[in-house]
Amino acid sequence: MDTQQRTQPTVTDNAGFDQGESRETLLDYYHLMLLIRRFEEKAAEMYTKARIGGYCHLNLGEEATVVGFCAGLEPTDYVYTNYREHGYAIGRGITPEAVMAELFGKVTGCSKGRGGSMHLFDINRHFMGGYGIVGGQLPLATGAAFALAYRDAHEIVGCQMGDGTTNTGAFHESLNLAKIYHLPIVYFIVNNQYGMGLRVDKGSAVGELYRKGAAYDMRSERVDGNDPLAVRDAVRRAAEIARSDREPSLIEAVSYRFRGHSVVDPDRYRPKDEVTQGREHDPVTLFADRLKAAGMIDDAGLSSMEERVEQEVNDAVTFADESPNPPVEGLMDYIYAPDSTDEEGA
Amino acid sequence: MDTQQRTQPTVTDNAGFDQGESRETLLDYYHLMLLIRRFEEKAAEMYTKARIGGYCHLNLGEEATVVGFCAGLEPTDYVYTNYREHGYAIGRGITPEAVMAELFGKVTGCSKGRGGSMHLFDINRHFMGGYGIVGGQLPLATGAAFALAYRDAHEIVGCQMGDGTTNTGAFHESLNLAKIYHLPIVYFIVNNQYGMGLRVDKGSAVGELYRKGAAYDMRSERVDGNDPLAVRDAVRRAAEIARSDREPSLIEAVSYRFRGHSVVDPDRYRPKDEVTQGREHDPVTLFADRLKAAGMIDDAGLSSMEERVEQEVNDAVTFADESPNPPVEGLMDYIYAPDSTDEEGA
Amino acid sequence: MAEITFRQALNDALREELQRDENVFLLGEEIGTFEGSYKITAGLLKEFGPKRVVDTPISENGFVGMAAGAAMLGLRPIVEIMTINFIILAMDEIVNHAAKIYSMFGGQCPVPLVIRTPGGGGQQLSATHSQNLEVWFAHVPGLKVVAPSTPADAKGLLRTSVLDNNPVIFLENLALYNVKGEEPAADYTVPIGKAKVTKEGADMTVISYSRMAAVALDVARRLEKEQKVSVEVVDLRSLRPLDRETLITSVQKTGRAIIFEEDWRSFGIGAELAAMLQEEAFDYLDAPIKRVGSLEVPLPYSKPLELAALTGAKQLMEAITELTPRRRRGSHV
Amino acid sequence: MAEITFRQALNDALREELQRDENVFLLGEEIGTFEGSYKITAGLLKEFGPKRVVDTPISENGFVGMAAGAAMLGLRPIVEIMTINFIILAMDEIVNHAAKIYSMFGGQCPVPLVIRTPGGGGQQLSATHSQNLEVWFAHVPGLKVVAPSTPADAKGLLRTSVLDNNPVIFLENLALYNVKGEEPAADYTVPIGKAKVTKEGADMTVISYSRMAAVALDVARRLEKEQKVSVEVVDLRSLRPLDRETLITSVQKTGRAIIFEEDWRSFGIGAELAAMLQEEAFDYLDAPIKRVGSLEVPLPYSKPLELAALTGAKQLMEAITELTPRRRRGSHV
Ligand SMILES: Cc1ncc(C[n+]2csc(CCOP(=O)(O)OP(=O)(O)O)c2C)c(N)n1
Ligand SMILES: Cc1ncc(C[n+]2csc(CCOP(=O)(O)OP(=O)(O)O)c2C)c(N)n1
Ligand SMILES: [Mg+2]
Ligand SMILES: [Mg+2]
Repeated sequence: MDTQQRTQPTVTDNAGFDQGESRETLLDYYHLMLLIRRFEEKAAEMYTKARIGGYCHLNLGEEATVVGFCAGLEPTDYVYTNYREHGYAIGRGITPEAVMAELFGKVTGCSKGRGGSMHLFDINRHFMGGYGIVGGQLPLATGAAFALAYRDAHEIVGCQMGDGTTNTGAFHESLNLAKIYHLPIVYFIVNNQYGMGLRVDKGSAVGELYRKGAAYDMRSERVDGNDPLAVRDAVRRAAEIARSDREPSLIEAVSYRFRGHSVVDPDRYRPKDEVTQGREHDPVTLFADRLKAAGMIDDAGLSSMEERVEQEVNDAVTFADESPNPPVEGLMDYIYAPDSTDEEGA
Repeated sequence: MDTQQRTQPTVTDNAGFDQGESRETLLDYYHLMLLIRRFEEKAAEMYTKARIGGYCHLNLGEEATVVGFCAGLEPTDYVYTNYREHGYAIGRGITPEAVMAELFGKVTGCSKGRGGSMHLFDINRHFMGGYGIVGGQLPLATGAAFALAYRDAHEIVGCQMGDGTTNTGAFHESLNLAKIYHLPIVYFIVNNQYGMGLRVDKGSAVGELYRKGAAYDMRSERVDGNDPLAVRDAVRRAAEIARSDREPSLIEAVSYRFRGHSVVDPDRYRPKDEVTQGREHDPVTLFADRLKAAGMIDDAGLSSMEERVEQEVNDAVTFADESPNPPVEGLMDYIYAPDSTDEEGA
Repeated sequence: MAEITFRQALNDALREELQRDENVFLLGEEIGTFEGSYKITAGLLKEFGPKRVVDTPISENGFVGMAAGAAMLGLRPIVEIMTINFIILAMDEIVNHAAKIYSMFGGQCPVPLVIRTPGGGGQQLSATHSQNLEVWFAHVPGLKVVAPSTPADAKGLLRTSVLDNNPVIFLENLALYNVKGEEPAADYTVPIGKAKVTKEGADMTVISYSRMAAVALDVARRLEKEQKVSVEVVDLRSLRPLDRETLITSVQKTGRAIIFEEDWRSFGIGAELAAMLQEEAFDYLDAPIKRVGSLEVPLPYSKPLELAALTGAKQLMEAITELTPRRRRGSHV
Repeated sequence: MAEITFRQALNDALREELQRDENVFLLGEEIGTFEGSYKITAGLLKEFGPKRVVDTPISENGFVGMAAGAAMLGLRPIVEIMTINFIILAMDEIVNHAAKIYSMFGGQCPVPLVIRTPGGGGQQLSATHSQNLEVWFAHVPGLKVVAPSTPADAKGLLRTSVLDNNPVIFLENLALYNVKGEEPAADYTVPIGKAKVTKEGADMTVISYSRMAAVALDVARRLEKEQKVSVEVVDLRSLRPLDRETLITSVQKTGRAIIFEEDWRSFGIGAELAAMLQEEAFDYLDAPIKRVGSLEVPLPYSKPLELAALTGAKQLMEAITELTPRRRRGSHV
């Protein structure tokens, strides 16, 4: 039996919204998409100003996948992602301040300045981490789902990954484990068409990644990653199945990476016209147009939204700037969790 | 597109052979199947007599898959297997003497006594090793196929594995690599229905393992592992495609493990009737019956074949017995290959 | 005083932990229906059911990471890796993830995870199935590593490991499973990070862990009886954190030390101990610290070769004789 | 004398090896179209084409094993693992397979494989992207391990590594790629297993490798100028096999030694060196052998914390001052 559905990417310049959609929610989605867009642009700027170090990967072009994914889950669900996760952190309720502060390596950052751009975390918001090792988050997310099933909990797990990640052994082992143990988890592939410089079909024997679900009898579908509502609905369907039937799903959201792999990547290896085309399908402007066409917002509303977002991003930078570095005396903190039955350290 | 074919296991008590089949070849197959059967029974006996140590895994019940696999490849093709490989070693032309001597840990063994039961090897016969780490042989076999493609060679690679092996990350990574690089390799799963005590469907989300090929757009099929001709033909088809089209294939041969996982396993975890049933479909007797029914051999012929095989196995034991142990002075040989640009060792 | 095997001690400790805390569960290959490759988990599936005793497919990196993820949400998994040779496939989830999650995320999320796995040679399992590799784990901050040598310590350390809020690598040894020893008191626990002087002695200190600590104790007792030399034996029990104090105190007293380990000699556990002791007790040393370990060869299958490659009582005796102070030696010639 | 960067030296050596032997090919993530995460393979795909410069998916264990399998059939793969932190996923094919195939099968099949990978911290890449882990490889018989510190040695050792018939782990360091040094003669090669005294000295020996060997040389030269103390510097260059002779000779001469390494201090490379030297040069030592390494913490992202955790010139200076014989110290107060 084939448990896979192929959802043809829906044309996204259609203005109509379903009855169910409330204006307020749609504007919230738009606000979040715009916030992520501006936050990432600012992060790039701060990186070039050497206020951010290490590797820094942006969600530019992926705003609809991020917002759709976050909207499809309940607030208490658990989220694991890769290192391209600034948007997810914000989307799950970590303040732009705490995220920017983490990028600046400040003690007020959501990982106390120890993780940096690739390793955002917030236990209270069940944001269980960005992970820098490709594929590393999959077994962990699968284990979180195992714990939730073990406790018969209401919550489920959403596990984001990139297209290149589907070629790792961890992907294969995790999806198989999730299926045999009937775990409540939604595996969410952001197919932005590239893993660093490698085009998805150069690294993966199947270009349509949702088809990999067949090897696990796992329900899987493909959606248009430029449409936040299509993504949200796919994630909701999968989340519902995880919650009530205790079955995992695999979702592939087709998107496009607007810039290089990380801030320092000059992005020389992609065909110019492909990039131009990709950028033309800008999920943020596409959604703005839909909102306008549906009469839910006008140019005035859009520009005040712009101002609000600019303010939020600037506040984040100010907060990060003014926050202190972690105290060097605390360097050896957190190596081992307390209440151990031994004295610290090695 | 679905590149998979589902071959329904053919009823094997059918006496008819295709025109093409020569009596001589069929009797050779039978001889090899019987030789493996008796060799393995003797190995078990020698293990209980403590002439063999370590782990010892037998091909009992899998004789048809072994012989069919070996017959489907050309003599110069390269073979990689797991640790359940005595039959494959013999089937590829390593003498029973050299195999038994290896099990005895003698210097005349095909791995000079260093590998033991799990690690048989013969470079001259392109038998590239039994491997004790589950899944470990897959990347290596894939690399051998890479080298053959690199050199545009006529030879291909046959890579045997067990059903449980398909749950490893190495399986996923290897099949994906073989497909994207178009490598001449035949992945051959012996589905003997168990990985140690774990039934195949308990460890794998899909019970029909050939279906895992879909995740790599890889041609895959399932055959009756109790019919040496069905297995041979499937391997031949795949080998032909590997040789001329440079494409990998995945074959699942459905078989049954007659005894415990290894000689020391009391095999308590399998339902009695399942085991009885499994043993009733004895590939060796089934094939003998077909040969008789086709008038290719009579009872006299069968019993002289028995005598010949018994002689071969006893000769192997005698040879192994009389062979010397590896010289202890040579302990530190072979740690590093010579013609290095440095002095040996660390 | 009742005796139990190392295997029984582990089995008892696992049962008691499963009874004590419902967040504790067992995960690994063949630990359920098959009752464990080495029968450590015998009877536990029947007693606690498939929710608490979970058979896994052959996916070491996958299910070790799964255990770490479950631990992030507060469960307390005890993973069995059939032998340490297969843990090599799970190093990413252990070292890049379990060991770093608490620290890298600023102390928000402990990972209370125990990974049990046996190492060791001598069973003719050849090169890929006879390794030790303790040093790989002992080197990594964020991990704790224990390696008991007696049934009592195995039980006592397994308990503290399960209570610990950090990833603990619990190292066993194939050749110890059938070894018998005193059954500990019902409430016996062993703190992680505390070595034990298993025998007092005056002439030299032999430092060891896991199976070799048991061998060392036998050898020392024998020599004591024969009044040849008075050897103090220290059983490390924990490799990370290391109990430096106990080691230094002993060597300051005896002035001589031998480190005895089953693993390949160079870049092993003994290297750190010798380096640390010459740093901390330099002025007390009457002779170089010796290391007795196995020959640096991928372990061959053939019995005579395997025997020749592995270290043991004989090699330790030789080292002790070489190191014995002249005056004492004199007293025997 | 012409100067080149460490990066250029590697790039040149790779090009020359690709030209010299058609069995040589490059394999790794992003080494082709992307020209290498750190641009070591820049231009090589264009020059040699996709048959010789092969981009791989993210499958470290898979493609490292694939390279080993290709080597079994006589090809000579040079694998790039983007950083050593990801090699953790490939340990099974390296340690259980590549390192054992020649020995376990009785010497029938060499595995001429080179695995290049950079380690090191200081780039604010945080805990999972800043490791060293050299000791994991140095501990394993069947592997050879090299870690050059200069462009010339990088080129000379890469050549010999490709010619070697065994798996060679070729360790680089992110912070070395832009470092400049003398361009070696066209035929310059460096034997595996030979250390180099990069500076003669009388008062003490500083032993190091990779990036820290370069730092050590700077520090030693500076101190020489200031006539503070005369430090001999030994650059190991190879970690397995170890050039014991050169180390012992130097320490027998100076009577004092410091081992300087970037990795976590305990159970590291320095542990073996200190243990071995106190065994072999005990009577020549005027003071305990010191080890200077990084603090044992998963490296934090925040710059001030990262700086505080990593060792460097400052820490080496302090250790040298502590170890300087009194007479010399006296002469400056
Ligand atoms: C195990 C591992 N191998 C390699 C890398 C280096 N690396 C970082 S990101 C990346 C590409 C990942 O691509 P994809 O999964 O599509 O995620 P994306 O960056 O597109 O979001 C690679 C190879 C890594 N971090 N971890
Ligand atoms: C990586 C690894 N994990 C676990 C083991 C222990 N082990 C040996 S054989 C085996 C079962 C393999 O089952 P399958 O692949 O079906 O092969 P079969 O034994 O049935 O031929 C296991 C788990 C191992 N050798 N290697
Ligand atoms: Mg991508
Ligand atoms: Mg099987």
